[in-house]
Amino acid sequence: MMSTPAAQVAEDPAEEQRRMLRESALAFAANELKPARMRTLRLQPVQFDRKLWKTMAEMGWTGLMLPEAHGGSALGIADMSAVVEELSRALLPEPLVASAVFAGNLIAHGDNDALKAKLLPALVAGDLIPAVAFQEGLKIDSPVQSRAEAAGKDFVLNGVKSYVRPGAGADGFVVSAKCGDGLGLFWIPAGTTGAELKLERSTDGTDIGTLTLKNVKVGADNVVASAKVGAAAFDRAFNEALIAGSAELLGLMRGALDMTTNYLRTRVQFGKPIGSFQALQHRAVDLYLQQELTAAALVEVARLFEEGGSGDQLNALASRIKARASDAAMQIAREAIQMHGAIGFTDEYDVGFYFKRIVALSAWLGNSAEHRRRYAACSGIGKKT
Amino acid sequence: MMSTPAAQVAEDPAEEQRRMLRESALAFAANELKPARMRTLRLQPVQFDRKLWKTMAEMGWTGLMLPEAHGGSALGIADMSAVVEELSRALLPEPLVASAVFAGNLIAHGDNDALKAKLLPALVAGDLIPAVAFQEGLKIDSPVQSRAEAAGKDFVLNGVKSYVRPGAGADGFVVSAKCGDGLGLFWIPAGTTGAELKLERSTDGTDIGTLTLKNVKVGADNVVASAKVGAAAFDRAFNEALIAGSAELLGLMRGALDMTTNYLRTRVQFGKPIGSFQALQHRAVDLYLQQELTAAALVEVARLFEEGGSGDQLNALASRIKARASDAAMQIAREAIQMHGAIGFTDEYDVGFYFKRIVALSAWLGNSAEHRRRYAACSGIGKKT
Amino acid sequence: MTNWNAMSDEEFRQIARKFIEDNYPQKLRYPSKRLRWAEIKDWYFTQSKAGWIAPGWPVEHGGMGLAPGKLIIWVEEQENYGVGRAPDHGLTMIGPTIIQLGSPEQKAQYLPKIITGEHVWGQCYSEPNAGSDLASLRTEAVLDGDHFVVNGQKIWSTLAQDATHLYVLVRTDKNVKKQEGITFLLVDANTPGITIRPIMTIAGDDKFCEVFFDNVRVPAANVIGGVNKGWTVAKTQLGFERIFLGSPKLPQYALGRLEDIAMKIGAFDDALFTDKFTQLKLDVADLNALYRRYTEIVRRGGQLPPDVSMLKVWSTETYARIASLMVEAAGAAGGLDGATDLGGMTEDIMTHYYYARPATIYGGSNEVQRNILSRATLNLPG
Amino acid sequence: MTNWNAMSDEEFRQIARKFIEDNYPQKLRYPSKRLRWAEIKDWYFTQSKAGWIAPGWPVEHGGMGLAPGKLIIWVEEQENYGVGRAPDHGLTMIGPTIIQLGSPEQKAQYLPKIITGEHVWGQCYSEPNAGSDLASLRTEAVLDGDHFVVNGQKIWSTLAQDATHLYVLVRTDKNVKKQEGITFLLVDANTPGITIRPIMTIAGDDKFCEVFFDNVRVPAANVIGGVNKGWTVAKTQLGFERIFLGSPKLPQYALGRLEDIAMKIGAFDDALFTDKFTQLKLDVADLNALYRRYTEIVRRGGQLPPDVSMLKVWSTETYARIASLMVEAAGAAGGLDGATDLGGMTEDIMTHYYYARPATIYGGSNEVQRNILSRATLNLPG
Repeated sequence: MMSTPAAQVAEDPAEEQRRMLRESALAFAANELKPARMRTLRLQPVQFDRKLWKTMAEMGWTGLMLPEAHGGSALGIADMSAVVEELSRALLPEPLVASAVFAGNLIAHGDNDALKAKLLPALVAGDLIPAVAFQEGLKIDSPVQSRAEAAGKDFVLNGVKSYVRPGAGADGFVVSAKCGDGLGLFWIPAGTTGAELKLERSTDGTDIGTLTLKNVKVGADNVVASAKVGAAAFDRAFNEALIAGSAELLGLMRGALDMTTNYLRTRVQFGKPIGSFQALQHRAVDLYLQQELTAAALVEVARLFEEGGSGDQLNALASRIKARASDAAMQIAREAIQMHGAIGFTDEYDVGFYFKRIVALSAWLGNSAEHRRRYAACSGIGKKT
Repeated sequence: MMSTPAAQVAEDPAEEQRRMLRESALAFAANELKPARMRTLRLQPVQFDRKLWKTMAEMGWTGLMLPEAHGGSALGIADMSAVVEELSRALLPEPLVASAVFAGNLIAHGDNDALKAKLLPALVAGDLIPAVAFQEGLKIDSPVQSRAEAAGKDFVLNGVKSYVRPGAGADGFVVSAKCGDGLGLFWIPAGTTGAELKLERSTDGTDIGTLTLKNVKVGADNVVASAKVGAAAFDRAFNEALIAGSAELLGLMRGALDMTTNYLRTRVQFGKPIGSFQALQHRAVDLYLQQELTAAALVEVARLFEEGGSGDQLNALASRIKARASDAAMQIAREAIQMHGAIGFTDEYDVGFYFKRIVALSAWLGNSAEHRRRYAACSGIGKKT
Repeated sequence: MTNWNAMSDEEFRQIARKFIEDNYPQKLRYPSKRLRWAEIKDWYFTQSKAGWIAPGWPVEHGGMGLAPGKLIIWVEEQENYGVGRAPDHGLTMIGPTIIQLGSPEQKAQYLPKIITGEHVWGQCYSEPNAGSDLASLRTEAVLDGDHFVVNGQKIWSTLAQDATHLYVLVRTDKNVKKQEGITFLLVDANTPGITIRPIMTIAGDDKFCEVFFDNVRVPAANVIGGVNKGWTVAKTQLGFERIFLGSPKLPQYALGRLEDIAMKIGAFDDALFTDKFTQLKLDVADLNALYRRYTEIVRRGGQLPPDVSMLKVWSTETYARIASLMVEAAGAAGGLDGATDLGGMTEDIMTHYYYARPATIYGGSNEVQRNILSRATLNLPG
Repeated sequence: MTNWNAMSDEEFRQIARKFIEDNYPQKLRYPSKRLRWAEIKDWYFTQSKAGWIAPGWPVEHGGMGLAPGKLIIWVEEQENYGVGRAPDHGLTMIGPTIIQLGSPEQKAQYLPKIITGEHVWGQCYSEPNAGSDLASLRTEAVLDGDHFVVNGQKIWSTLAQDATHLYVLVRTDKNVKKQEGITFLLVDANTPGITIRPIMTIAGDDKFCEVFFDNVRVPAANVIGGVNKGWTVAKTQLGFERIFLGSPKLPQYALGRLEDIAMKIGAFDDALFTDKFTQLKLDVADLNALYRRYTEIVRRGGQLPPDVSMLKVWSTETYARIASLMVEAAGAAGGLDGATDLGGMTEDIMTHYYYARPATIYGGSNEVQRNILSRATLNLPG
């Protein structure tokens, strides 16, 4: 009765488009992304490849979600996530989520059309790498203390922003700051007087930044979002980054688990492949289950997010997937090393790159504990009447 | 160099005494305690055997910790725990911890010598089964609302006490109540006017009680502890009950895990004993590890408890072991059923008695979450300077 | 005759919902235990009379002939309303098997009486020594003229005490590979020599039975699928029913109860409880997402991949975690049997904790599911 | 000469503590990484000169001849003060082996130079294809006159780059059961044909090495325990050292760091964090209790039961959980390499998270430990 393989079932046009995006990302990854890159890039001042970034832009990925008016494709978070997942699965240090999704969308959600016309086409073309500088404490809910004081039509910014990704290689920063009663967003090009960037090494081999602002002057033309719309613009782009960031973690899970199950199939000890030992089998199944829960939840969250809802509903959706993805990825990362045994702990074996990138991205934008808390708050847990 | 088996190593006298206590409990259990008893007893109005209780008293166990002046042996919590563990391992519904340790010690820690002289020899002789009625909410830290109002030299008590163990079969209750600024403890014989006992079935097949007090008159001769010493007496006896209750849980763990590993060795599926499947082996090892952590911690906690310390230190010790024992036992109980497969879910198979008694006793006197909280509060976690 | 499949999904959903709301007994909503035939049979007869009893069956056999997509809507609406499960082995298991593999005579004899509720079927597969390793079953059937003579013992037959008929796996050849000597038999439960004995569980109920066969004579015509082909027959039953073993229904319902209790007793004032609850809420939400992945495949008429086994594992283990948190949150009331007072509401705390136990055992234990996933999905070596 | 064993435990403890406090370099207390020979050798020489370097060895070989009880006090005092571990394979592994099984010539040749620190030993056991399954090792030694010629590759030799000498398991017979064709050889690390290559780990250090043997000629006199008896020799090394693999030291230290960090960043304001921390604190406390059970057996001169393996499992997995909570508590700083700012204190968050990985792998992976416990302690079938 039900013998038609799923793949032969008719797709709807949106799914077909997503499948094609996925296939082009896969083909690109097969040609361009090799784990060996990671060993070279981490030794350089900027730990990703601007030439490759330009090629990615040509594939349409840096502008995938950006408005058509500025050269983008205006696609949704589900499409973006599909591309991110496939590229990340092959290890991608280029800041597609940080710059194209988070910073790009944040600029697009702002209310400065002239600035959009200046920055977004450059991002679409692969000539601009923006970063968002928003966090001021260890946790994503640490309050913003940075202030933007009006000085005529311009603003003067003071504050310290931490954990900015990318740090090394960013051409400029979208900075959040208290502005009157609201939250303003400001574009500060790298090297602006008074804006000092200090770099720290993330475990994934990239440098992230702490941006210290001392009386930095920002002209009205560089206000990304006025205090009227800043908070809403930020939340929306942050949520989009959480979803795409979860897709990035999902890709890493797939890469790490593929390597691990392959190792289990081939590594022989006690005269058998170690994957024939039931204790390892059951643990591997549990990892697969976490991976597929993430994948299924990602599909659902992206769909519901695109359907829209209240601010709290959208926050809850985005936090739901980031919590699952971070937990699942961390579990897979730890077990990937354990199941590889000692070889997995060596730098010359590739699984460590997955391990490290997972640790870095699980923490970035808030770890699972932080997002469960945000989810609980935004979905009204314990507040039922 | 180190070839002497541990058993041949010289014992100190305290250890030798404890080993002898353990052996007599083991012998008693082998003769008197059969899981089949549980099926008969649960159908009766009182779900333990007063005749057996009398025999236990003759063994010296009901008075093991009580003062020599009242016929007891004045031994410590480590000795009591050894006896409790071995009896519990063979399934013991008789309220040795609830009546002999908790209620008995509570009376002994009070400041009414005449009452001690009346009640304790009867408990030692096996003719009295007292219970403690202390709890008023779901959690052990729910505040005491019951009040004892002075009326001349007597008191009038009002309040509701829940989760009293034993309920059915208790000859009387040591009741805690607010008394001025302190906590008083009062002896209320079963059937006292105004003291109504409602029974509920615990999952272990025994009935526990809710004691409702409406203007219950208690004469000065039945004041177990005055408000001056009541709180301290209660804490001490409560802590002793926690330690002995943990020993009871440890015995249950041993019984359940023995049955389970025996089943793993003998049950054949797919042409092999199921205990040869590595996934089950590793899980069984984890259960054993939890059991032995409990056993080792129990030895240490009992020793340190006997050495003494501040109130907070003693509370922390007792909560430490109850938290470990409750968690370990619950894990073993669940896995014992799972590893037995469907047979473990049937009433006619004995492992269910272990499962149920573990669930009941893990909750009694506070579950692991409650005791981690008490431990944290009493050991100053997060308060380091 | 209504052409259900021609309706829009939404139209069909409204009709289904209204049918349930109008007819399903209020007091049987969200039952905490499996319902017995005596309790639920009126609902069965109601559906039967209205023509709704066999939504997935072809119209010619008395069904509604619903397309898979519509069928899932029907299931969803039942789950949303908290409709209890009637003894349904006739409808979901043996009926479809007879439709697919039965002779014309078997179809005529059995199918109409499943539709009317005259026949209630029970399953006799497991044996005391054939649990996870079902193929090692030993209940024997020996041909004697035009009858098989059956001897042996079956166990874990759900609600067999309510059954009028049993479908039974028996061994008809001991000299071949164990899967190749098994035959699938239809047996009238009133045949002399059959004894059905309910098994009392630790939860205090008796929904499982032992079934003893002592020289039970079964007409040879009652074989389905051919002698020694029983293993194949049993495997064809594992159609998309496999999804429903992993339905989010039970954990979702239990989570709802836990939320109500937690509100009543103020457990959400405790950040630790709130985090644990939130984790479980996300576990259930993501189970729903995963469930939808597979129902979507069915809806489109696709074939289920073997990793559908994940659903059963995650659903039952999430349910068990919810039951554990419920016991923990209840504090001293966590060890009580039956309904007890919790902050002014009456709740049976232990029911879920008890039923979480067999959930991870029956329908292929979670260990067996993990073995399947390891081999069929992860391609790990045997 | 001091009769240490005649002292009371407390007296000895005071002397040991004072010796450590007076001599151990302050800046090397609680090192977060394994120390290299160049960093720690002064402490080695100090102990050597004072006669404290080999507390467990018999007096006649330059040791203190401490009874087990005193030895444990010495270890405890080092752990309490945060004394780093020097390259100690000579003292703890090969020295005792030579004392037990070596010839008089071997004793005279090697033992004094271990005492002085002139010889630093490294272990060559594992191979790329012989990890958990050590007995399948293939590095080959063929007798050629009065020398063995060794060819092959060893791996995971801790700090072998600092070693002057290596003890090596080699295959000398391929035609017998794998455990019965192994020989234990002592090898001068400067022998031509030996290449030692540090392995960079994901933690960014190089404490493990690969060691390549290319026609390395080793005198046949350097065999310990007899040709083809090497497996037995290696197993005798598993004395009460097994306890120390499960020492609470590492988790206890990491928990202390976590507590300091948590105080600084206000993590204890969060009830959820506090509960997780409390669980870990109890895990470490109960590990200590379990550890004491076995040290007590040693103190009394008893024999360790096989379930001592539990210590290693619980210690390393508790350590891993502490490391995970540290990363979680650090929030956005949880993914940073090297020292970073945490509420005004500088901390290397990832070090523990990295080192928790090999901890559950080396010294017999925790999977192998569970296999041992399953068989030797629970008597579950092979």
